[in-house]
Amino acid sequence: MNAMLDAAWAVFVRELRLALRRPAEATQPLVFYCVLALLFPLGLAAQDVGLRAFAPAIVWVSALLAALLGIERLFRADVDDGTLEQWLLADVPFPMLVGAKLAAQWLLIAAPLIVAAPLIALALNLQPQAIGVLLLGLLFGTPVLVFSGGFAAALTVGAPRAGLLIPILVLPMMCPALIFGAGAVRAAQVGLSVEGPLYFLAAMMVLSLTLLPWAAAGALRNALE
Amino acid sequence: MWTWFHRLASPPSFYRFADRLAPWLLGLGLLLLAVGCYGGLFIAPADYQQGDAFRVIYVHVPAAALSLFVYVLMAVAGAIALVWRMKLAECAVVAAAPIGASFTALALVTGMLWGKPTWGAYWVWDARLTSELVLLFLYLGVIGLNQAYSDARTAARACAWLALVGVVNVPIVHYSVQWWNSLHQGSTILSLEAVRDPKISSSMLWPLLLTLSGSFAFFFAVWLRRLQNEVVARERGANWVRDCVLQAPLAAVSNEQSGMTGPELDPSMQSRQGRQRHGEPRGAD
Amino acid sequence: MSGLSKRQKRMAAVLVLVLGVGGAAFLGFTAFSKNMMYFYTPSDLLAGAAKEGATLQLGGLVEKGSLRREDGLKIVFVMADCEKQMPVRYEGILPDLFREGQGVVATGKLGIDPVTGERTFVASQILAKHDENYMPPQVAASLKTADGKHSCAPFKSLGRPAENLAGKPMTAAAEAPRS
Amino acid sequence: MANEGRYCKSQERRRVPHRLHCARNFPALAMSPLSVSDLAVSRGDRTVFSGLSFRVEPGEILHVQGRNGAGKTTLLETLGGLRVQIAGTIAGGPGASERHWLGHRSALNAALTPLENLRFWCALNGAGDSELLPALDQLGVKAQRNRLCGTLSTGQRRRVALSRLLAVKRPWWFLDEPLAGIDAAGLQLITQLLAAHAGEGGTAVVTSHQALPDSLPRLRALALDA
Repeated sequence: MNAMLDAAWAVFVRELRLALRRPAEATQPLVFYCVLALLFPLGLAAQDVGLRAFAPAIVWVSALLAALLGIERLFRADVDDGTLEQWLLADVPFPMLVGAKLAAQWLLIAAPLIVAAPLIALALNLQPQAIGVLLLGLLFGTPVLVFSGGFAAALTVGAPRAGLLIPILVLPMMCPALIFGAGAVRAAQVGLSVEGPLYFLAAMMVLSLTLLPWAAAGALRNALE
Repeated sequence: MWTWFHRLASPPSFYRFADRLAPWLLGLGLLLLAVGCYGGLFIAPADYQQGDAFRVIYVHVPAAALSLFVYVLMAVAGAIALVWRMKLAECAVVAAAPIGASFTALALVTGMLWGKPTWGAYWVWDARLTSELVLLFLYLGVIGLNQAYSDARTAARACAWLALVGVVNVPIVHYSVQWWNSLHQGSTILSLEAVRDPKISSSMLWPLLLTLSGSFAFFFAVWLRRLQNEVVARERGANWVRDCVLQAPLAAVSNEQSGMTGPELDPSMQSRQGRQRHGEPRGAD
Repeated sequence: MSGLSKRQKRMAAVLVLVLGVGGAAFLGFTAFSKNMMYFYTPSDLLAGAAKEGATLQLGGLVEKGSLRREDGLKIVFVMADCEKQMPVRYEGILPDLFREGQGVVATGKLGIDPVTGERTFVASQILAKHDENYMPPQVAASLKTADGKHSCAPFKSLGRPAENLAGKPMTAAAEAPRS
Repeated sequence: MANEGRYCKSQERRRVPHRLHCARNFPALAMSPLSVSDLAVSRGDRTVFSGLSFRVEPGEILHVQGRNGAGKTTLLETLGGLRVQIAGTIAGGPGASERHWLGHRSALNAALTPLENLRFWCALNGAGDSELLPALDQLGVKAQRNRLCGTLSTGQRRRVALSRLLAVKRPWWFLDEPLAGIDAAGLQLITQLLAAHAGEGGTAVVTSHQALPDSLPRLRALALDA
């Protein structure tokens, strides 16, 4: 058991190390997210009241697109240099290694988005009482975004030109997260109950964390064959 | 029984089986659809609430039922393909996707045409409509994924994974009208309660059952034909494809031109050459 | 090497799957018992589920005899969900199916009626919600009670679990048609 | 389908008796012969070979030969466990912790140093990394251990990848084109490695376009094209 956890930890640490080697690339999603979200107020009239109504959707759509940025390349380097062959042949369950890699990606891509979200929310005039719900929703929803993006990346890793395909593949998996994540914030804005959407997001998160590493591992194995 | 299934799973016997079954299914399906549509449009009475607008039901309900059924079918075939590595099941997944997508699109379009006169809006973002739209995107994903790969087998198995993951959406579509307050109505015929206690007058029900069963027969006919094409494309190097599919045109061509592989050749030679000629060119390993 | 046999690994995998799917199902069904609705019911609004001024959807039946047409396209009616009632004010085009006794879903805000001073739902859009029952008019006429109300089963309040109401028509409502 | 394949002939090329009584470093359990019977493998829908049968005895070095596209890599991937055959059986093969797989790609991330790459690999396999430095030293790439792999030459990367064979002792080696990009000195080195491995009772299956030196003990060739 320990050897399995050690192996998963090694995968996790390797991802972080690789991100540190290329800091510019690693911070791209965060920069993209901030720029995208802050473009909306620029496009609206100053102090437009509509901004506040759109804020939940803006934050969530920006997070979604940021999570998709570069997800296509997630497994490509490891497939091309033969690393994934070694993962497959190691005496450790392959889905666990894939899960560890995706978990590291969550920390690298999504965690900064959550940290930056309150600032973005303030810039979008979101009411303070809704910010907590926004963060909680992002906490539950971003693993869904990252893991389903990873699954789509695994599905297309053997296909040469899959860049345009990825949004279609992940849309069905990501749009429930968007609906309930933004829905919870909207409910909080007008004082409605936020429990339902948050519970649903949590359910989606648990389901994604459980099933998608298996599915992604299967898709990768298929692409390698 | 089991051996029968086993035999059927081999591409040549499946091909011959489908060849015999598909025309009958197609004829039956078209007949049922024609009678059902006539009954629905001309014989069934108008609804007490919706008047003639309710007649969309005779297209909308079969399309919606098939959109869910086909996806479940794809997921089951996908699971079989992944677990037992059965080529026919791989073909079944890819062959079903465009048909399922068509039915889903049909359900969405007829639903919109129905929604305007009854609800007062073409589209609302309620749970049923949204999840059905998601289903359409899942189908499009499978189709796109299948075309993204140059190798048919890898493509089909990737599609099988996507079908398996996406099947989570099917119960959400079906139960959305129960789980959430939605503008969409509840199930008229596809629920246990409705079987115990029919929610539709029998004079309106029988055409619906006819178009429903006709749509299923039509789907199976088209699916079998698509499966045949898929199987032949995948097996194009094999002997049986030469023998039972390509024989006539190929024999004609080869006799006219340069007299290549004719039927007069030694059978073992023929198989070897057939494979090399029709198989993909050997690439690098 | 990892200290687990193949069998143990498989057991562990199944355990993780069962825990994950079970946990997700539990969370999902908890979510369904909370507020996850496309629309609210009059009971929800009167129980204080939403603040005044928040845009939301309100669903219910148009109470028989409550529809009053004012000048132009303005109408006033009462929306009911078998338990509570809520006055609704609307100006605009109505769907063909809109009539007394019909299920409707209105989008709008909770506010104060300028004329009567009551708490009123001011709708900006009204959609008709028909139920899953289909029958010819003569059958419907023979089944309907004098009141002519429809089932309020599709209008589930937050406070009440859905199964209590499923298929249970209001006392004065039409029985489900038997054909 | 399967019965129309090409039967592959394996031919004994050379038998070296003088190493037969050497010390066996690997446990007896791992040393059962690998026997392949009636194997058929496809890539996608193309059956690469079928009806392939052969045996690999402990202590042997099997040189898989064949023209481009004959299925050398495919066979090696199947034996190594990366690919599932469509027909036939492979009996007595190694478990996951008894084999080394060295694909034609070196499994080295260009943004990491050789040491980082190999340490990760050791952790992945639950192995200690104490033998890493001696292994790199023996393959002559110790000096490059802290340079990024992206800056190494093809031959250097190949040497780094090969050092895995020494860093963790395993009885079965599956090497895909280990000589690609290797200079004359490297060829000598790999020959020595293989000889030492076979001498300890280990087994190796090697694909290579180039001929392996005749000096290797118990070298046998398997020609994939009929």
